[in-house]
Amino acid sequence: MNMTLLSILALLVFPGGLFLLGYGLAYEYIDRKLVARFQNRVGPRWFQPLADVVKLLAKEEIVPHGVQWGLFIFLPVVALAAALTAALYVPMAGQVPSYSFSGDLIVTIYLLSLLTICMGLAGANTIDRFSMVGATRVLTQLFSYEAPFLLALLSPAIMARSWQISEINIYTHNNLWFVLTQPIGFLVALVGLMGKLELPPFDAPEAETEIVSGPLTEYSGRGLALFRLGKDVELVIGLTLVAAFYLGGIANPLEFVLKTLGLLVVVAGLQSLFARLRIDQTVGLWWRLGALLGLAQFLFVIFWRLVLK
Amino acid sequence: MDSQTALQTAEKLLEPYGMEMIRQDDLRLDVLLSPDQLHEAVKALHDARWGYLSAIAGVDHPAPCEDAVASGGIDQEKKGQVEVLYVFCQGAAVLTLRVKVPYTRAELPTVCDVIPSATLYERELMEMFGVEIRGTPVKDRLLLPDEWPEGVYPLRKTTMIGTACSSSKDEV
Amino acid sequence: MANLKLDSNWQRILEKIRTWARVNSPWAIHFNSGSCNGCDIEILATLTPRYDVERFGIKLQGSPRHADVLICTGPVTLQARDRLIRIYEQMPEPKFVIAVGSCGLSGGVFHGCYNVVGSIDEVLPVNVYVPGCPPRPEAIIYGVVQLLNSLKSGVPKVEAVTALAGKQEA
Amino acid sequence: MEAQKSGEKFVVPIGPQHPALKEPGHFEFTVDGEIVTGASVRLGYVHRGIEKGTEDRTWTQNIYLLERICGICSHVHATAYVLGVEKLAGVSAPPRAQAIRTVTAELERIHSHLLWLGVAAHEGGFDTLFMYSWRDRETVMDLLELISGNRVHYSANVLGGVKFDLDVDKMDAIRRGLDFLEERTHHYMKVVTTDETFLARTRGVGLMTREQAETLGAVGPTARASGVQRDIRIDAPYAAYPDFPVQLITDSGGDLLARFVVRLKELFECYRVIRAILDQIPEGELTTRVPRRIPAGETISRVEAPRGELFYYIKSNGGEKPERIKVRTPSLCNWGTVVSVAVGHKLADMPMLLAGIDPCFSCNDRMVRVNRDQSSQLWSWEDLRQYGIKYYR
Repeated sequence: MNMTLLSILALLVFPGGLFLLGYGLAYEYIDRKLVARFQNRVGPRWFQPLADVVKLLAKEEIVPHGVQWGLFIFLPVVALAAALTAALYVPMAGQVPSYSFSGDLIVTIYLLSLLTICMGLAGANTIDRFSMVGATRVLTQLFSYEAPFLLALLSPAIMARSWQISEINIYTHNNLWFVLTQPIGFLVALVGLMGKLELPPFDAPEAETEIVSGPLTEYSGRGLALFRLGKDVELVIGLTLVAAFYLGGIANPLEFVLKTLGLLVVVAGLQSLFARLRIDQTVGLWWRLGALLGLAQFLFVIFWRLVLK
Repeated sequence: MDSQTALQTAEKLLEPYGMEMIRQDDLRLDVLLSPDQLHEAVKALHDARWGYLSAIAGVDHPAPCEDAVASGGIDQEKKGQVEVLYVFCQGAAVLTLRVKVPYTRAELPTVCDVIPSATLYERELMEMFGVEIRGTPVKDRLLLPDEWPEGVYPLRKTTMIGTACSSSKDEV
Repeated sequence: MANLKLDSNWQRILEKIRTWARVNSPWAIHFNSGSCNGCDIEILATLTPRYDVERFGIKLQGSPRHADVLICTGPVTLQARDRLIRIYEQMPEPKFVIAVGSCGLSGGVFHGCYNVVGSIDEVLPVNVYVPGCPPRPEAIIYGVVQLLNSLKSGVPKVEAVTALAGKQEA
Repeated sequence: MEAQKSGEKFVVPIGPQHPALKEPGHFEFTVDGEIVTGASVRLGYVHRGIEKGTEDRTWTQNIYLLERICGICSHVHATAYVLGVEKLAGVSAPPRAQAIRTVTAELERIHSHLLWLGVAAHEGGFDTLFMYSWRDRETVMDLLELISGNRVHYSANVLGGVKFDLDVDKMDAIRRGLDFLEERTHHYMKVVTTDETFLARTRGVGLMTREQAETLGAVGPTARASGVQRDIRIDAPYAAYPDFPVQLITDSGGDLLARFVVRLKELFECYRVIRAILDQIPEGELTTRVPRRIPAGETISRVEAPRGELFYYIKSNGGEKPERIKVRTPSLCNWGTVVSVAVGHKLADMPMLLAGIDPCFSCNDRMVRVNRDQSSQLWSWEDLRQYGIKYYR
């Protein structure tokens, strides 16, 4: 594949690297500001996430003993890389996705879960009890929300008769919004997104008052900055995916900004509404409610397609 | 039952054990006991469901100064006494069981078998006054730091550490 | 010669960015080394809507690895002393200490009690002292702002940290 | 988790170090298979040696030392001490001083309960309730600052009376503040009893039956939530409580939800009592003379702190300094009940039981040592909870 200047540009600057990182930071700011405003607080200034990341990069990197040095250093890098590559298949900023092939939906979801798996591995890598428990929680939560989230994204794919995100995007663009025809799917996808990003009420893995900060307890400086950036990027990609599938596709940048911002407001509202669920309650909620609803939605769509064909 | 009747029932209950009963004021009754009668008295109170154990307080009575000076103060360690107060409360009535224990043989039976939650008070007593509680379920330190020297009981008058004037760290 | 000059102003720019970032996102961790918790609830009050330190980027972190500023209260009881030092050692460079409350400064009311070391600066190098029993939330925020100003004017000398190392061995 | 022999205790105090009792705790359970055979608590992280300190200070200096045992209920410590010393000296403070002491005590109870509501919600991850309840708590902190000059440690008490007076506009400010707080408390009562995720964390958690609470000497709202009729303000009224009686608030639930409800109902009771006192506050002096040397003797002074019964034993040998002051804080009882109630339960129930009693959860040491016959594992709070979940799955 000839790495033309355009594709390098796409990878490094526009829909890929710098733009996405900046956009992720902006969304993290909006999210923190909204949650603070819901809690009647003033909330951070606009450049806060940028200042946090730059400060963390400038801090000393402590590698605790009893830890595989290589794994400790490279896991954050892999996590951020996975998140960034996932962005290439998603209609970022209203443009056509820079790379798309049939079946890239599955690859994107896999790449997003790779980030969470890296987080879990990072937790299990150290001997510190808190990160050990955080790691087990991250992975338990991963297995619990992965299936419903996948089902919720597959239903529109079936309606659009293709696994390619760009095609699904076009299909949803010129048909009725899926949020109206498949409301359950939208709900499960949105709540699944909150589980994937470990936002409250599903933030058991890094419950500050119980296990310090879960798998990231031992990380400081560069590693922590990369993980936080990975999380921000994952937030943006997640929102774009759900917006592309359920809110009638993304055709131009304005639509992209409006739809993802709307979803972000809803997510921030949900965040400040609920108490943190215990890990067994989250798993219970997901398997009993999430999976069943997702499955029902899935079967309904298949049945609809068979009848409609 | 109001406090007067409560105190009367307490007096009747402790009649066989108490060496001496003093009525401090209309709400407080003190009963002097010897160490070996303590356990039965507590058991009797507990079985009659008389109030609850509010606290176990230790009071140090070092040997009176004159004979301490006469004996050169070395065996002042020997002659002092620790008075242990078991305070039971029922509404406004307060019943105190007073037990005197000499430094030399400072040991008491535990009451944890009757009142399980007394374990914390007993541990604090052991640490602060050096009164050995026979049979208490947990013996290790409650309040003092791990590196605190053995045998130094802070609340005894004889140990003059960390007095307000000199916060001498080296003794610690 | 040229690259040296280049290096110097390149270094200066980098240093300015670093200081800007450190001044604008000081993450804090709170440790109570024996305080009566009057100061602790005032520190916590600074997070709540009326004072809300998140406006300045101050976030209370759980793990010492994530924190830059150690907000410490209490006259350092003997039991809490080695834990306090261990927490300080776990914090990555550049780290700072704010002693809050008159207990942390001089042992306060508990000066002379047998189980108390006295003041925090006998155990850690302290950058900012916030007197008061307890200091008002505004006073604590003012203390943090003073720390940030001292950062802006120049990173406090490094030997302050080595002083601790020296003390450790002694 | 493989059993690691990490003797190294990695103690990270998280969140508000909040020793409502004298010292934050550290729990150890001895286990025989699944059943907990013994539990013990290790305090001492905040132990400053106050009782020894009181023997080196004069009677007036001790007020300021004893007030700083606990920052949340500092006034109630001073009141217990001052009432005891006045009883010894055979003096009694004038009625107006007693009334002002009671008003400050009830205002402190409001601030302590709102604080606990916020911290308990924060423990359960419900930060919005934490932020809202602490925002409203600022109102009562302003009132306390208005009448006493300081938000925490108001040192209202002097031997023989009170330092400040309540004039008309201060009383109006208090009444306005209370109206706002009462309306907010109704809102919190609704939130605590209807919010689904909150109920999932509190209903049926840490159950303690009435007999257990009574015999084990549980005190304060934790006991009253199990139906125990025990409130010193009613059993042995002190200060101005005889003239302004308080109703006893109990709940039969015995679980964490019941404790939330009891504390919120107590808030309503505080508003009522304060308003009653402010309406008919007796006129008169603020202080009486108390001799420098307190006559020899000993007394016991019991007061109802926000967390339960606070016990003071004061002994004087006629000098300028007390011979012995024994302080037993309410949370020591609650820790005690947990230590004994834990025996017989399955290990998997431990986190819920401890959170249920909730004396001072956030200052608990996050470290539970489980000695399983010979291999002693050091589990963090969460490992225990994890173990519980796996056990019940």
